[in-house]
Amino acid sequence: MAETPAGTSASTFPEPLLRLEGVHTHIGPYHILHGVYLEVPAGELTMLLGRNGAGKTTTLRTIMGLWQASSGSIRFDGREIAALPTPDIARAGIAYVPESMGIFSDLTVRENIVLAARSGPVDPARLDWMLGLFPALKRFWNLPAGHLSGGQKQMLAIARAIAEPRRLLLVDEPTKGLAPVMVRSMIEAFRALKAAGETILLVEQNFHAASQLGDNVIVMDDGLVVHSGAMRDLVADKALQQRLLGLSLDAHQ
Amino acid sequence: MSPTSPTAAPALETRGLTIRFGGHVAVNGVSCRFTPGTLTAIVGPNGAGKTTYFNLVSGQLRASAGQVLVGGEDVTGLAPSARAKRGLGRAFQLTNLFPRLTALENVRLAVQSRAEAGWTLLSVWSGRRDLIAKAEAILERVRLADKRHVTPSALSHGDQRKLEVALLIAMDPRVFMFDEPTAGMSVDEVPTVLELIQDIKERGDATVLLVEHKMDVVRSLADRIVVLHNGTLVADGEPAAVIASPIVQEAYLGLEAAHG
Amino acid sequence: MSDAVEAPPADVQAAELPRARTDWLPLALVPALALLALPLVGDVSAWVTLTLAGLAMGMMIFLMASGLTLVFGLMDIINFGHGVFISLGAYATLIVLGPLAGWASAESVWLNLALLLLCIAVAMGLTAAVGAVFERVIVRPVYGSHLKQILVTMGGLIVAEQAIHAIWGASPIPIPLPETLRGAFVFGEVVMERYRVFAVGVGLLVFVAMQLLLNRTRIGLLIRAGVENPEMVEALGYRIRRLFVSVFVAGSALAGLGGVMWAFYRQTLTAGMGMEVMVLVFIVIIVGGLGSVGGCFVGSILVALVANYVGFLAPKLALVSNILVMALVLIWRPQGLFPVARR
Amino acid sequence: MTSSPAPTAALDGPRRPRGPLAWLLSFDTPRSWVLSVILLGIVLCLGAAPFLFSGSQPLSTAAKICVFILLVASYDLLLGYTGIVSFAHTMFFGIGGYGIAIALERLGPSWGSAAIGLALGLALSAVLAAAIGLLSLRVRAIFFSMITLAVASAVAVLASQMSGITGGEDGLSFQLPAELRPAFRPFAEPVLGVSVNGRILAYYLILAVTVLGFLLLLRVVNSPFGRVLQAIRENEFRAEALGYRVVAYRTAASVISALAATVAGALMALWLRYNGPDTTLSFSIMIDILLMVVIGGMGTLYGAVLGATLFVLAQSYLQVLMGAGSAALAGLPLLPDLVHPDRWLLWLGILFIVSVYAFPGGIVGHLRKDHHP
Amino acid sequence: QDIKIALIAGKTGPLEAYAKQTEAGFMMGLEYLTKGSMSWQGRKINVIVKDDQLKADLAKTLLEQAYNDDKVDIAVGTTSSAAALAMLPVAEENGKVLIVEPAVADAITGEKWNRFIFRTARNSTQDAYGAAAAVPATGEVSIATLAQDYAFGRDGVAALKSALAAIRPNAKVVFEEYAPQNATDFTASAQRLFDALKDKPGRKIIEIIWAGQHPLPKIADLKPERYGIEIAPGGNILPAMQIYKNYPGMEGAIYYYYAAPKNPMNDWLVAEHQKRFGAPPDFFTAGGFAAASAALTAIEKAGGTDPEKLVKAMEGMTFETPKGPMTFRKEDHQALQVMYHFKVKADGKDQNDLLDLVETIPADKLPIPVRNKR
Ligand SMILES: Nc1ncnc2c1ncn2[C@@H]1O[C@H](COP(=O)(O)OP(=O)(O)OP(=O)(O)O)[C@@H](O)[C@H]1O
Ligand SMILES: Nc1ncnc2c1ncn2[C@@H]1O[C@H](COP(=O)(O)OP(=O)(O)OP(=O)(O)O)[C@@H](O)[C@H]1O
Ligand SMILES: [Mg+2]
Ligand SMILES: [Mg+2]
Repeated sequence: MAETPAGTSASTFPEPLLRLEGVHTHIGPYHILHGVYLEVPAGELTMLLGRNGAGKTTTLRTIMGLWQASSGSIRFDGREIAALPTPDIARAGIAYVPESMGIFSDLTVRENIVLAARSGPVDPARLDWMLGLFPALKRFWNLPAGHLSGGQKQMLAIARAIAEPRRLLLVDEPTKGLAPVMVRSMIEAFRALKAAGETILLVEQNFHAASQLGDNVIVMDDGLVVHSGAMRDLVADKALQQRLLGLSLDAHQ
Repeated sequence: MSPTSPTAAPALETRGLTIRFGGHVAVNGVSCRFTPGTLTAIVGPNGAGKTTYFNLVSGQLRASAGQVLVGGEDVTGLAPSARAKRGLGRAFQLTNLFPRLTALENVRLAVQSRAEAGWTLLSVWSGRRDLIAKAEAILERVRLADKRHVTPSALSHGDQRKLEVALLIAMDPRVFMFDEPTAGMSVDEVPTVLELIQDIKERGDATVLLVEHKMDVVRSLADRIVVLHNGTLVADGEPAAVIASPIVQEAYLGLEAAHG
Repeated sequence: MSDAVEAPPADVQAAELPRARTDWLPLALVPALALLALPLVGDVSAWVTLTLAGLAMGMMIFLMASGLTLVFGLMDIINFGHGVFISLGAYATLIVLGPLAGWASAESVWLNLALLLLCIAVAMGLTAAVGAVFERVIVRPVYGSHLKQILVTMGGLIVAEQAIHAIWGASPIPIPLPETLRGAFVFGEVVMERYRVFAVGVGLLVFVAMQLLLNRTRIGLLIRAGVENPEMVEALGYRIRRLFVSVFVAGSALAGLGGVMWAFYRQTLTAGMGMEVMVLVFIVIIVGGLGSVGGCFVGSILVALVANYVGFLAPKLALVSNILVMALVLIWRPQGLFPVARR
Repeated sequence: MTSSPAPTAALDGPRRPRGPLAWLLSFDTPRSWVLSVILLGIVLCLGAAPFLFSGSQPLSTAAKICVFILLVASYDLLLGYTGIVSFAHTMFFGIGGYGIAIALERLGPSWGSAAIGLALGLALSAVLAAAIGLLSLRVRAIFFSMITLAVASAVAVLASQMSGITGGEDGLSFQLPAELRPAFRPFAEPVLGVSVNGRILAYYLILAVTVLGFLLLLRVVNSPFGRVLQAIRENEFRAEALGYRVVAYRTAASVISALAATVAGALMALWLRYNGPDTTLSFSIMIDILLMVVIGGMGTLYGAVLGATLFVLAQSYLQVLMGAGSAALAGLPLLPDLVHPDRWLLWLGILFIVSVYAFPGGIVGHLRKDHHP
Repeated sequence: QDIKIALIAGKTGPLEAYAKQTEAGFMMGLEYLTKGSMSWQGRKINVIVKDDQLKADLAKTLLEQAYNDDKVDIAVGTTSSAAALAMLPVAEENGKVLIVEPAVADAITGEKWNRFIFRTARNSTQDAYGAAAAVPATGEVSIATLAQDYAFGRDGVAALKSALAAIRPNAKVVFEEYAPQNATDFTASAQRLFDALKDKPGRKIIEIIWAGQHPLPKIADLKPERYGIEIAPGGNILPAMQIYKNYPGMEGAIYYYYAAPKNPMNDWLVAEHQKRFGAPPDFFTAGGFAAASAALTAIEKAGGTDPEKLVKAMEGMTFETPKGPMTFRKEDHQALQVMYHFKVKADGKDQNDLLDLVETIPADKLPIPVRNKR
């Protein structure tokens, strides 16, 4: 394998915001992650790619403590968090948008956002900015979130993650089910967030979107990281794309 | 109005279909006919009412006004199961499976419904080898054969989407309604599903409705595009023409500069 | 804690979507029912007596049911053992009445009230403590499975009831209602038991407090969210388990309060007294809509009023009056008067 | 309502058992040798009970086990397979019991009146179950349970009110057809050292009906129909979308289950020669049934056999055991009090809690996990 | 060879307290009558206690077991009337004596009776005659009844009416109110009772016939005295009667009150019970004691435990009890016995000092009809 695991090659650089070393995860009898090494540098946007069932979601859930890593280390901001309970991990400054969106369908859009702002009232300026990103939420402010359309739920899930500034955003397939126009504004939104200095780890199937956004890229397969490096290198290397992801950029869009 | 053979008898037709939630009109007077052998893509921004339209057609929601006709028969008042029996098949946008039955059992249940075998009380289900064989064949087609004994809750998201498609195929309906079948599916898997849909279309007699946000998919499959916006049907016609129309360019694709 | 986002931003209010409206119709049901009963009862003073008594009885039922609706509706836990907390609260009065029996027979309103409040405090403390243990040992492992909850809490109920037998004996125990709360106020032909007036006061107080707590803080939101998706609530940084324990403890304490009120109403303690009211309590919660404190309140009053009117007009039907109310309400609104959540 | 029946995954397994026994069991074999051995043991003991044990108590216990196996199995069809939580199951049990009791008391102790009573009971149960199902299986599961709770309590009140027919709180004692009375001796000589009498015949009647009923239920749950029920249990919304009329299937399941419960009630009355509200209608029996289903393992009828056997044995002998224990512990502080026979309810309560914890998937689930064939 | 007696009672469940009293009374009875030896003519008396949990089916099974497996000579029981009724046929099938104590249903010595059944407990009709006897014998009396709406309540009212007709023709039942069995709110019932009585001339009495949690305070708190209405609550076990203390002067009839009978047996029972349990004996203690006395007297008289001889001996037999002598009537084997007319005390010394005896109503003033078919 040409690519060395991210953890070893990057060790000379300043400590990244998040670093996974040799993380194994079991779900019941299944061994899903087989020793994942990856790191997410502060202030950058890192894409996590891979086929269905590669273990991307499992990786994010393991970071969040929703599934317990059976071995390995997860360091966030210099602190070991692998053994912490989920609420403490969240309080350390990580926000998470799950694949299933995890919105509270009995609660209204407003209430969903109220809950996301843990430390008190949402800053009005931030609220305006959020609702500017996702105008649909404004329209359905008092509707139970369960009644939103698929795409609107996705927007709400992301709005919730950014209701307050966090150190790290973990986002699982945010553009799934969004109309092209929304994908565009989602890309804008992540650009804006990055510009605001947030660190983001993004799982994405839409390689086109991913290629526009990412600073770094990590590719997983079968519970292992099989590639990590700069996004522009991957964009430039069609053969690598074909090998890792089974596609070439042109086939899409 | 339909670009393809306006004379052919529609397999599915809606007349002035409308639903209101409180003051909000989610689907507003949508009249549309779908003829056999045609694949119609339904596009529109998020919240345009596409899923709601499907729900009205397949009976998960009751229309405030308007009618749904299947093969000329008015089914507006019928329950979802009765509509399914009349040939309306539906796959869901948010994956909706039997979480603790195996993949094979999921599909077999759909096959069994098609075979009208549900009310057999005194014979053993595993005696119906034909149904099981059919279910296995379908799993093969969606490339899930090796996961046939896995329950959906242990499948990755993409595999769940494939299973959802498998269920619809197993129902073998006259009208197929796909709601974003490829959402969340990895790029190398997408072609599998597209091929499946292509197959169905090529059979000739099936009517396919497809909600999809990936424009390349729409372009490659659709014979016709219907655009919903704020619950209203705003465009309907040849793919190229519809995609080029300003409303789609602006409201859907977000390409403000584009004109024509 | 006040809401982070009180109203939608100004430009949102202009949007055409209707805001969630308060549903007044079920509330109107109570006066409507009372008015309907007036010509049927005929005699005005009898009607006033019945209506007042029904309102007060409704408050007592509400006190007993509120804890259950809280736990059942918000946390989605069916606590069949709720009845034993009512009994426990009732028996807890003995702890106070033992040394302070004199306060009950004293003619002073203040001493009497102090005694009652003391009983309430002790009972709530005791049931809260037992509730915490109950949650930890019995309920926690079966979150999410109603069936197991039914069985396990049923087991807890039997054990706790046996414990009451072991501690306080199997015989019924009479307890004295404080002197000044005995008897009734008489206005012409209308009588109103004094104790019921007291019950109305306590009931209203608890109702208002619960409403404020649930609607003016984010606790209610968190619990509802946590029931639907506890993982996500934790991922948002809330320690949901701790909250669940407190809700369960609060529910138990409310049952204890209900138990004290019920004990002084019945003036006799039996270990099964809590269980005996459980069917009624369940009916009330269903009528109100699972988890709706307001619904539970209206439902309690409705059930009690109907029981009184029917008991007066057609005693033969009194046996099934509760079930009748439930059936009618469910036909009208299959989710209860105030549907809360669709799970 | 959420419930956690045994996952059905293994049923799709590649190997399919063969042979006439497997056919009788609808190819749904125990699939664990420990379980098979236990089941065989239970069946043998029940089959030979009159010859294995002397005295009236063991035979009564065996008869009760049979009745409860049928009753619990029928409830499992509802709970474990269809995911319906009903509290009205004892109502059907009671209808069966009252059917027999009223007919035999009114029309005299003949086989004809028993048949009439059973037929009327079955008809009433079917109508009631269908009515309740059609009217209320549309509402949320939890509401359905509460509605059945209310209906069941209303029926109990009704039974108590119509004391002229039902004997009210006192219930009805009645005589059986001559062939089932203790005085009836079909054989002059003792068989295997036991003098066979009408009681023993009655026992075998009950056993036969139970076995038949159980096999029928096993067939139903393993039929295509049974699989639809499980699909509905997992996701009713999806089942409806696949073309299955959920309400119709659920109602059919409740009717079948109600009929089986009615038969069980009739058997109970036949054995006791008595029926009253506490015997068949009470809520505590409902809870016992629930516990038996859960101990045995929901969603597997073999669980019903295990659950019923264990629970009835415990219920019959717990007090005796505790009496012995208490005597043995005499002199120690506190302990003899705790195991005093009058505290048996305490231990029953603990049994409730412990069994739910110890066997999250029921005993059958536990055995199948550990010991594959 | 031991003499074996089975005592079946609902020892666990809601009536645990009753069963405990019965058992204690029965054992003390045996102790007193055998002068502590617990044997008769050298034969040890072996009591097998069984708990029927108030379940009729279980009671029936247990009695079968007692006769068949344990081979008892006499059985005594049980707490619940339903359970007792279910037991009756078993006694007949096995041809052995069953002494019913303390179940009260009339049918036990009425239509469901068989010749092996004897009852030391009073029956509902005796209660009703007692209550009737406590009604003033002269002047116009209007009575309204409040009873539970099931067979027990309705039978009770019917019995009271026939009792009044038999011994108090001056009193009329003008209104019958039935409340649900588990009713807790009595406002509507009280309102109806008051409406029915308030305009009647003469004495106005509400007779309460109630099993379980007593509605007395609820009715009394609504101030029936506004209309000159009195309440007759009927007797009950001591803990249940403690609420009577708040309403002194009420009159009624009771089956047993520890301070009422004056005889050595009762004196011993009261003293000894107080010593052992810290409280005076109650209803069912006296009942259990009486059952023990009936059993021993019968064995004595029959000279052994042969069932047929026992039945013969017991018919018409008179035996001593804490209430004085009782007699098994020949026709239906019901023990005829005295009742007590009481008045609630104004100022009792302690919590069990509740009643003043107005008069002992002798058994022959209570002409209980015979209802069985022989
Ligand atoms: N709850 C579970 N139990 C058992 N296996 C699971 C479970 N969840 C996921 N898996 C398995 O773990 C593997 C990785 O799943 P994961 O969801 O992490 O993949 P993914 O990369 O996110 O895929 P997708 O793009 O389809 O969402 C898959 O093979 C899946 O079948
Ligand atoms: N029960 C309801 N109550 C109120 N509004 C509703 C309800 N159901 C749907 N809506 C609204 O109706 C609109 C149409 O929703 P629908 O799910 O049909 O959109 P869609 O076109 O499928 O969007 P997407 O592409 O995001 O899935 C949305 O704005 C949604 O919020
Ligand atoms: Mg994933
Ligand atoms: Mg949609």
